[in-house]
Parts: sequence; structure tokens; C-alpha cells
Amino acid sequence: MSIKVRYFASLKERLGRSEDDLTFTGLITVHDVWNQSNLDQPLPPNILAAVNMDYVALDSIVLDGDIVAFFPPVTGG
Amino acid sequence: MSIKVRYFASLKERLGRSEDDLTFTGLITVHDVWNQSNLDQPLPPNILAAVNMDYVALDSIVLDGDIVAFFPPVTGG
Amino acid sequence: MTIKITAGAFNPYQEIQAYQQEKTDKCGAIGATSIFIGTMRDFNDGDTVKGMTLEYYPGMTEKQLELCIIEAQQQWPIIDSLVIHRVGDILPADTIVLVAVWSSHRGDAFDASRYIMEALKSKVPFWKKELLATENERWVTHNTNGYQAG
Amino acid sequence: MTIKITAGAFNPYQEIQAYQQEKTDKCGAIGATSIFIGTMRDFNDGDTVKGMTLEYYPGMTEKQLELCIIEAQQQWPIIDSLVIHRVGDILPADTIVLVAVWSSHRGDAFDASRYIMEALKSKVPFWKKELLATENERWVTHNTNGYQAG
Repeated sequence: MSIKVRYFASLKERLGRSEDDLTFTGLITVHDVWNQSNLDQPLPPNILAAVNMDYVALDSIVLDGDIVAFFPPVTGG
Repeated sequence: MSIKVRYFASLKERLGRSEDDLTFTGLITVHDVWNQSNLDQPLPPNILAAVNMDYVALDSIVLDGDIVAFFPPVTGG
Repeated sequence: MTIKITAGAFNPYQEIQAYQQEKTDKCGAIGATSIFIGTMRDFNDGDTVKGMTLEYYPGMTEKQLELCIIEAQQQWPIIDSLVIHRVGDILPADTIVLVAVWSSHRGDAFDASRYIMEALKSKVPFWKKELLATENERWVTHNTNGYQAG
Repeated sequence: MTIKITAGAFNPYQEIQAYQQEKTDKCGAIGATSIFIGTMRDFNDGDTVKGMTLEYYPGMTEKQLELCIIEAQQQWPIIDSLVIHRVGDILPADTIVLVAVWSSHRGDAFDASRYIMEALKSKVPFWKKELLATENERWVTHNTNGYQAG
């Protein structure tokens, strides 16, 4: 299955890219998506995750075609 | 000493007048001012009193030249 | 701090903008503006209301309103404030009261504007008399507490 | 309920008035309008800030903002609401956010507008990067809680 991964704000700058396209087989979680995309670094503790524009826990299961997003705490308003 | 008494809103309408001019001798309170001005009726329980545009208790002492005001609960805003 | 009591209809948004233009030097410190606008409804206590007369006590009204704002200033760091209150004859949808508070931080602006509104409604001498659709007149007898429903 | 995300500067008072003109049928029911305007300050954390860039997540930002307003509607009787948030490059004194809530009663309008602001600041994907007077850039790392100082 194919997953799009998006990064925002300071996380995007630190990683040096705004998105990844991944392919997987089997049952995977949001945290697995991070690990697969960023083999060399653990997920920073304050990073938030969304799947298809809804906030999710890191152990949520990801499905084919999902858009997974990682970003730092929001600072709008 | 001379005291001006003012009435507002529904109290003014009920009394049929907006002010009184009174003269007194001796030590008198705000409540005495009401009683002197309105011999026939007791002070209604919810009426507020002010002296020289500050809220006061009914047992406050009134001085020569003071303006005493009586009015119902305020309903602005 | 500016207080106005006015017998004429006013547009609260024009008033705020005109007031802000006079104090552009403070703009960079302002992070939060909290505004409350009270408007005349066409219903109250189950009746249709077609007009209202607002009585006040000239002199005491301004004095007590100023005290409300000073009390707010003592509790929160306010950069500036503008309060305008209508008196006289009023029609539904007219603005009755405007409270605007400028501060660096939103919590202070929210707290102070609400404090001023509640203090105004409980302490400042204004009295409303409603003209009902039935042509009966009725004095409003008390204000609700704005921290509960109502 | 109307939500706008805009990359251009906007005048919050003109936006509110234009929005109100479209719904004059509801005017008689409105007793209270509570408005919050967030403005860019020229200082933060002890530094002079000369500009800011606001990033967002198109789609998710609108979706989460709508959820905040729905949560408010479920808690308080809101007649209408307007939320506008700026994105892109911003200068000091520019309006960043407008939250306006119309209700019959002031307590509901105050509560709902503040709820929407706090929810927006904690849940809606916007990220601020400050350009300091030193020419350094710095991401804002967290929002304060508006119910305490700050």
C-alpha cells in the first residue's frame, strides 16, 4: 500500500523536505510510518500526528492511500 | 442645612416627582432623608442610595449641601 | 481610557477604528483586543419589544463607569479601553453598549472586558424602560448575571 | 458559521460589518456580540520582532477550525460566528485572527468566543516563525494558555 507523509514548520525545516511517498506491506502504525521515513532519528517527543487531517495517536493503524502528517505544537492565533 | 434629593426611573414615576429640596437641623442619615421626603411610604427594600454620586449605606450621615439620590437596581448594558 | 455617554445612535466599529487611529504609537504593544457589543433585542421575557428608553444619572453614571474601568486596570495590564453607552430612545438592533479593551495578551483582554461589562451592568446607573408591541411600557427590574445563562 | 483563511491583510471591523449586513434578518435576536482580535506585536520573549511568517496545513486547518466552532455551538446557543485567520507574511500591528460570536445573551457570547480562541490556539494547525530585528529567524515553539497570564 502507498502512504503520503507530510511535514510542517520547524520539523519540515529540520528534515529538509516537506513530504515522502512510501510503500508498505502488512499492518503498520503512524509511528511505523515515521520510523520508515526517518531511519536515522527517533520521533521527537512533542511532535503531533494526523491522518487524513484528523489528529491521531501514534499507534493508530494506517490504511492504503492515507495522508500522514507530522508537525510541532501549533502556534496560531 | 439644605439637602437636594433626586429620584430616578421607576421610583421617580411612582413618586410622581424627580426631586425634593429639604432643610434639616441636627444629625441625619440617608434613611432619614427618605422618611422626611416620603412621610407616607417606607423605603422600598430594593432601592439603592447615593450621596454626591457615590453609593452609600442607608445609615450614612448626610451633610449640608449633599445631593442624595434614590433609585431602583440598575439595568444598563 | 475613554468613556462616552451618547443620546445618538453610534456605529461601534467606526468608533473603535477612529479611536485606534489616535493611538498608533501603542500599536506594536497590542496583541489582543477584546470587544463586547450589546445590542437591543426585539424580545424580552417572552414579549415583543419595539422600543426602549434608557435613563441615566448624568455625572454619577460617568463617575461609576470610570470606577469600573479603574478596577479593571488594577487587576489586569490594560493598554487602553473605550466604553460607549447609549441613552435616550432606542430601537431594536441599535447598539446599546460598546466595551473595547486593548492589551498585550489575550487572557487579560478577555478578563478585563468581561469584568467591565459585568461591573457596568451591576453598578452603573442606567435604567431601561421597554415599549412592548402591545404599547404597554415596562421598566426592566434587574439585570442577569452574565456568568450564568442569561 | 463562516471560516476564512487569508494570505492578505484584512480589516477585522470591515469584515464584521460586511458579514453582518448579509444577515440582517437575525438582528433582532442578537443581544450580544463578542469579538476577539489578535494582532502581531513588535516584541516577544524580550526580543524585537519585525515580521512573521504563518504556515498552515491547507485542508486540515479549515477542518480543525470548523471542529472548534462546532464544539462551541454544542456548548452555547450561538446565533452566528465569523473566524478569519491570516497566513503568510505578516507585519507588526497586522491582524492575525478575528473571532466574532453573535448570541442573544452576553455570557454565551463571551464564553463561546473565548472557547473558540483557546481551541484555535491549541488545536488548529498554524505555525509562526518570527523574524527578529537581528535578522535571525525563530519558530515560536508553543502557545500560552489564555486563561492564565500570557
